Amino acid sequence: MDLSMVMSTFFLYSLAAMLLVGMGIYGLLTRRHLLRKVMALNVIAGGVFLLLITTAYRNQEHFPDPVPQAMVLTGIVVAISATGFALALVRRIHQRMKDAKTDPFGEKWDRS
Amino acid sequence: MTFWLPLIVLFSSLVTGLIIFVLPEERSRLRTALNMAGASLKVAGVFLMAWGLLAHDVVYEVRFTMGLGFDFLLKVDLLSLAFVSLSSNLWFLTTLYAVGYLEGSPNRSRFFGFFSLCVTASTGVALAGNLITFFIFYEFLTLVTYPLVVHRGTPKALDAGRTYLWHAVTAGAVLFLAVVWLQVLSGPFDFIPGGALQSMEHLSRSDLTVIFALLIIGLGVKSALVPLHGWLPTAMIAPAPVSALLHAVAVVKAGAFGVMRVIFDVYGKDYASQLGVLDPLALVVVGTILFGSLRALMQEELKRRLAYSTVSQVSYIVLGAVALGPLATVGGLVHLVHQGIMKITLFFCAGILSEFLGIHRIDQMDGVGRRMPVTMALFSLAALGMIGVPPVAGFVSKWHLAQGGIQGGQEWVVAVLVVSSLLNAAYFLPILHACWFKAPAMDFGERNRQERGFITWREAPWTLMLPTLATALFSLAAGVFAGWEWSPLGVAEKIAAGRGGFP
Amino acid sequence: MNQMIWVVLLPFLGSVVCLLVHRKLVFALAMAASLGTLAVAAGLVAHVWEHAGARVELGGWAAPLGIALQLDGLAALFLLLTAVVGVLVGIYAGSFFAQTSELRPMGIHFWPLWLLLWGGLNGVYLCSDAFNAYVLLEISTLAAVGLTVLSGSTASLVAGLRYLLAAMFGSLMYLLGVALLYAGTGQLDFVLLSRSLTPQVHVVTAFGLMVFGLLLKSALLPFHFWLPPAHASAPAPVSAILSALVVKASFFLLLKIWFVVFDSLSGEGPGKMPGQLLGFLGSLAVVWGSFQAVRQWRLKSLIAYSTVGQLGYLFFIFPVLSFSHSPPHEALAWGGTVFHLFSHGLAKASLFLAAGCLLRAMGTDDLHAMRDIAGRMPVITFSLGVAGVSLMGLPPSAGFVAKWMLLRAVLASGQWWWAPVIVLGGLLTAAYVFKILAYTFVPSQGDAVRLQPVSLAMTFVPLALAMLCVLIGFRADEVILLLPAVPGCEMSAGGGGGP
Amino acid sequence: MNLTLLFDVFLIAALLLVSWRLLGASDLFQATVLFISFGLFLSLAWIRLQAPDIALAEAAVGAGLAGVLLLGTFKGLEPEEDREGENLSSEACRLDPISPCPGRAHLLLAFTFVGSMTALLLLAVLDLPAEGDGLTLLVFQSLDRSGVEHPVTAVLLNFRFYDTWLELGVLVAAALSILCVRNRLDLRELRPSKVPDVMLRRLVMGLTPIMILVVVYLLWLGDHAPGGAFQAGVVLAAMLILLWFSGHASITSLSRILWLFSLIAGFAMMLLAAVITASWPEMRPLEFAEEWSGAIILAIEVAATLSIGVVLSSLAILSLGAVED
Amino acid sequence: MEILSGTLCLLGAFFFMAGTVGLIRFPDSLSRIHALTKADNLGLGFIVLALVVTSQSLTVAFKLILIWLLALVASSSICFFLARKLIHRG
Repeated sequence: MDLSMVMSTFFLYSLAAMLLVGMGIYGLLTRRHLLRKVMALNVIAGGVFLLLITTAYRNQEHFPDPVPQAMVLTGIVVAISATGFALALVRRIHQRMKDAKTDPFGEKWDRS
Repeated sequence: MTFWLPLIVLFSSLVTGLIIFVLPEERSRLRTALNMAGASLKVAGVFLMAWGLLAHDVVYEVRFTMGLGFDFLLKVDLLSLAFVSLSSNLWFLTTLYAVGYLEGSPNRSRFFGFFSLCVTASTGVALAGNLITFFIFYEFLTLVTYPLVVHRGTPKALDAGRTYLWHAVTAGAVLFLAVVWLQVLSGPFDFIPGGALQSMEHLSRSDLTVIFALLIIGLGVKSALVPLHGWLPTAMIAPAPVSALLHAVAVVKAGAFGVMRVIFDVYGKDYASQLGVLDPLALVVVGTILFGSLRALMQEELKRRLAYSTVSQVSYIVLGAVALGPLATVGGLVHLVHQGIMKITLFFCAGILSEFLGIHRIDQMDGVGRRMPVTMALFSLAALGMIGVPPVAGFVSKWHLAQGGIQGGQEWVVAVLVVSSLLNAAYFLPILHACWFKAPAMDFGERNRQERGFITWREAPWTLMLPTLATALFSLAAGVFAGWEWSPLGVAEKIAAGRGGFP
Repeated sequence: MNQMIWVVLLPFLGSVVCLLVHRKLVFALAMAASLGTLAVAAGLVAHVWEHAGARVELGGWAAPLGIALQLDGLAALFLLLTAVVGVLVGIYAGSFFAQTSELRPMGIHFWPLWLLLWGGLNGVYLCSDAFNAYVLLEISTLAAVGLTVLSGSTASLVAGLRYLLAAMFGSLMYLLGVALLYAGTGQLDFVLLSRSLTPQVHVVTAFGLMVFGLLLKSALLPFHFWLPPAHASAPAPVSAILSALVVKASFFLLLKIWFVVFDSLSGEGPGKMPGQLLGFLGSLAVVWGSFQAVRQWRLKSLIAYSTVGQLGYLFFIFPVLSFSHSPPHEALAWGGTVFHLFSHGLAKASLFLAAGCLLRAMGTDDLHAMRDIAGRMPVITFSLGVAGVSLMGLPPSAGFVAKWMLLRAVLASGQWWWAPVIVLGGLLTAAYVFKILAYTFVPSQGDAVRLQPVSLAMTFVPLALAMLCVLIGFRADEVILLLPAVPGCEMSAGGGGGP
Repeated sequence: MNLTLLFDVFLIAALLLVSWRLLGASDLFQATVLFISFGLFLSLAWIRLQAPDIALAEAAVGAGLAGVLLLGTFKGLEPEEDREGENLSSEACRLDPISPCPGRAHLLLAFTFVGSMTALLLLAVLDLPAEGDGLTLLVFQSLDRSGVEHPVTAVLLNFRFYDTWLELGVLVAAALSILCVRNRLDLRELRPSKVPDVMLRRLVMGLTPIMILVVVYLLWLGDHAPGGAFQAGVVLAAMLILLWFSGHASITSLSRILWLFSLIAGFAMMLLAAVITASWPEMRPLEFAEEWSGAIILAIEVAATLSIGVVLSSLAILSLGAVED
Repeated sequence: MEILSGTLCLLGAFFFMAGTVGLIRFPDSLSRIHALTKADNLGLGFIVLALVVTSQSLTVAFKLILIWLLALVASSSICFFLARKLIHRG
């Protein structure tokens, strides 16, 4: 695998990572259903991790750099725990809405 | 000993105040005893300091560095001595008066707690050795007087409190900006009788003028200069002892005292006149004097009329500071004391009338002289003093102010004095005439006796009468014995000696 | 210098033990852990007092590979503030959660989460590694959101969720910045990063992203939408912790990044613009936050909006120091900011705890319903007053010293246009503090609502906090002596121990 | 040579397309399913970029568990009223229950802001140095002293031990917070919403021993090949969830104290290691002596696997269990 | 060996193609699942065979076979549950 090949994959994937992050942010800002927001956050996290792993992959001579991989592993666990907590909150809020039958904010809580 | 005395004087009322705060409501006897003890301790301390300073030239100073670039300084000089003796003596009398006045009303421990805190603040203002310590106690004064103004908790009291707050806190903010800016430009400095800034030539004149303007605006609100006096009349809602001590002595005088400190001890009178800042201030002062008297003329309520008369009277003091003649400085300084004594007598009498006869408006006062001859006699004495009739103290200060004006070649000072005296007469004499020579419109006696439920000699109880009597006698003695070395006039001459202006 | 790690170990140990131990022992053990952390924090402050900073490589691995803990003046001060407020809030929480039966189970969940949060905060103050800071921020955020939703009311759930989403988004932006930095330089340690950074495009972008993420987490104006509902709907001790401590951790990191890592960047020409932007946003926050606070009628949302306002003051250090690192006003700017942190932390905690007492006594914290509080609950009114005084910056308090130093720094550095904002902010603060105090004076005509009894600890902890605020105002010199060991001045002079 | 390039282009196109559809999808259920496929594509990318550990973790956690959680939460949000598509017309939707709905102007503003931000990011990435080996050399030099052969495990459990410990702290914080929201500190009475049938029970009975074997294998593998605590923990979590689904005794049958202890086992073990090393006289905190580090790391990995498995399965069971209070 | 594994891979790919085509074309969901599981299992089998052929050591080959068996069990049981659910819902 000559150098130019490695170079292009590095740029290819990191550009893709940045596009993922951009899409995730757009989804986070404009989507209004909270479940969608959680998914958008995970997409952004995916993008950031892709950038980290691509930098790890960059030095082809020997083994890819383990430090970013360790960072990504930690990042994944952090992301899943935050997502789990967020989803539990969404479910609890919705449960509270259903009981209360009324919507504290004056209209149906989650349109879709 | 020199280190502890100022602290004792300052903290005597603070400690009693804090203890009173915690006292439960019904322990009125203990509360009165505490009040009296604190007041007498403070008066004794002041006399000791006066004796030490005047007789033995002992320097009382407490210095304590607070942090980056400024230190907390308490320093006793002649000017602060005059003001602290005035406020401590009057506080002693007003506490006695307040104990009688508030008999049986709710929340008294809270009232007396803030009352003594307020006196601590005014003592601190008097004893401050540099601009920053002055500012600290100036702001503390705003803080502790607010609860007294809103003591009754009625919606009107809350509104009055809000206007008072807006004026006072804005003034505090402006003053804070000016003090910091001055500190940045000139570095830390203390009050020096001849003026601290003279020695610093490198400062740009334009900055100093702007800072002077900001300082005067900041202090002007408390000394009720015309555009900024709005809070004083509305604050008359407060109970009589509050309006007596605060708006006649503590708060208003702190403002005037501050103006004098700035002009004499920060800028120095000559440097200020070189800067050309004194003339616009003179204009404002004259406006205040005339405007205050005119508005007093138009007032129907007794206490509001007295309030507007305070507005104009305080400007006499500032007039003294502004007029070039050295005698005017003496006149201003001595008026600081005289006005305090006379005005407090008027407020005491107004308090007695409103509390015992339910009289608030002037047209209800017909024939009151027959009902309460002694109170009205004292009221008339003080009123005559305010107008400037010779034997009472008022005449002495107005005389010196006029002398100073002529000496400094400023004839308009004499003209202003004459016109304002006439106006004073115009709004005081009808009251005197009505209460002595007119037939009583409403029958005072019966309604109040049952209501108050105690059989008294036709006058108010002694706790109210004694302080009124004392202050009235003070104002008479200050006028008659003006020549005596330690009279307010004597002390004023000594203060003025070091404050420039003497050719 | 091994004690440094203990300041993180002890709270975690406390939280683990509190989770497992029987209900009765929880409070005692938690207080033991809190007092232990306070002792260690005091020891660290004493250590910094003698010889400036200290640095420990964890696990024995040198900096680029392993993670190091960095202790300097600023970190010691933050540790002390967190420890003092933490212990006092702990005492308050002990009796707050013991009042009614439905509050008691909340008490059991409060302690493990709070100690976890405390350990995270202490970790942030000591951290000197970019990725480590990310993980610490995450653990603090999750524990903080967990505490916010402790009461389980719908309002707190919604506010907690919005807080969590905003905080997660902020952390991810921060992580993206760290990733870019690592890709560019291959370093993660703050000190090593500060030495190898040159103003390229990706470094500037990383700087922008990290600052954006931390601004989102420390609720500066445009990103403050999550703070007021979260702090207002949380139980009193929790909102005291959130307002006084949690928001400050991301601000501390912002200081570290701005003045240590990107020191070279923020200095010359183009570096001025972000400083001015932050200053402008700070002044907007001061004015808008305080204005909103004046318009609130519920006590806790009023105090929450006041947090948004007061945080604005902290951001004046960036424009002032971004012009020049010339000595005259640098020490003043650092002093002013640190003092404002202390006074806001203590005063805000005292206000929230006093509000908690009022809520407990009156059943509602609506200002209209206040009836003769000054008469019947003098101690709480007094602590409300003193804390308000410190917030306003009126004399005898630490707030006054803070405003004094900040104003002098601003004027001395020639950027006079921040001065009117500081003074105007003080005025608006006075408006809403006196709004609270005015309503405590309203006498209770006939309809005196019967006040619930409030336990002793709950009345005297806010008073203690308020008194501390005033005390620090007097003892300014010691705190200022600690400041030369602040990263800004000392770090740029050669960094800590280095690898 | 351009074959791998072709594969890369296809993979990236797939990733971007899936994420675009995921965020733009009208139907929530469709979005959830797309999210699971997004996780799988992402783990495919990790394999392509030679990060097998991450691929394992991503497939199990990112796609598997996140998918289960999302489906569980989605199932709880009254699926039937969700049928009609989400139309972007301004009055029908709201950005946030409190803040106003994203009108045209809002969308435009968001688009310009995000567009400029992405452009800036792309520029920054292009400016990155194409060549740079980061800390690889350092890791390999001190790999032999770390007591473990596999570099990622060495970095995770020795060089940056502090990070991993805090990360387990994050897991514990999340678990505690969720339990506080339910206001009860145990899972005993959480039953699966549907009654399990015989077929599922028999299947799970057969699968369990194999899964335990896989867990132990992954754990042991961690020392010298891609594997380790996280991957084993997640497989353990999957097993526990399956057991719970099929009605067998799973973590819901644990006593409160035992369950709580297993929840914080990993975090507590690392805390213990930190306390011991910190109070050790001459050693710096978290520094493991040469000969002991291998054994210590293995012990910590076992505890970490246990606690990750229990925490993640509790997360899933909480969101899938019938909410009864 | 190369050609053999190449052809086997192609065969596998072909079966996957068949599965996906079945998925798209068939009318109702029941037949779709049927097609999908059948074709994909077979396709996977061929891919695994191709890998076994190229793998050097026996253990790797054995692991691959194990993976294939597990995949078989999983997909068939899922197909079974899905089908039952569909029939119930009718």
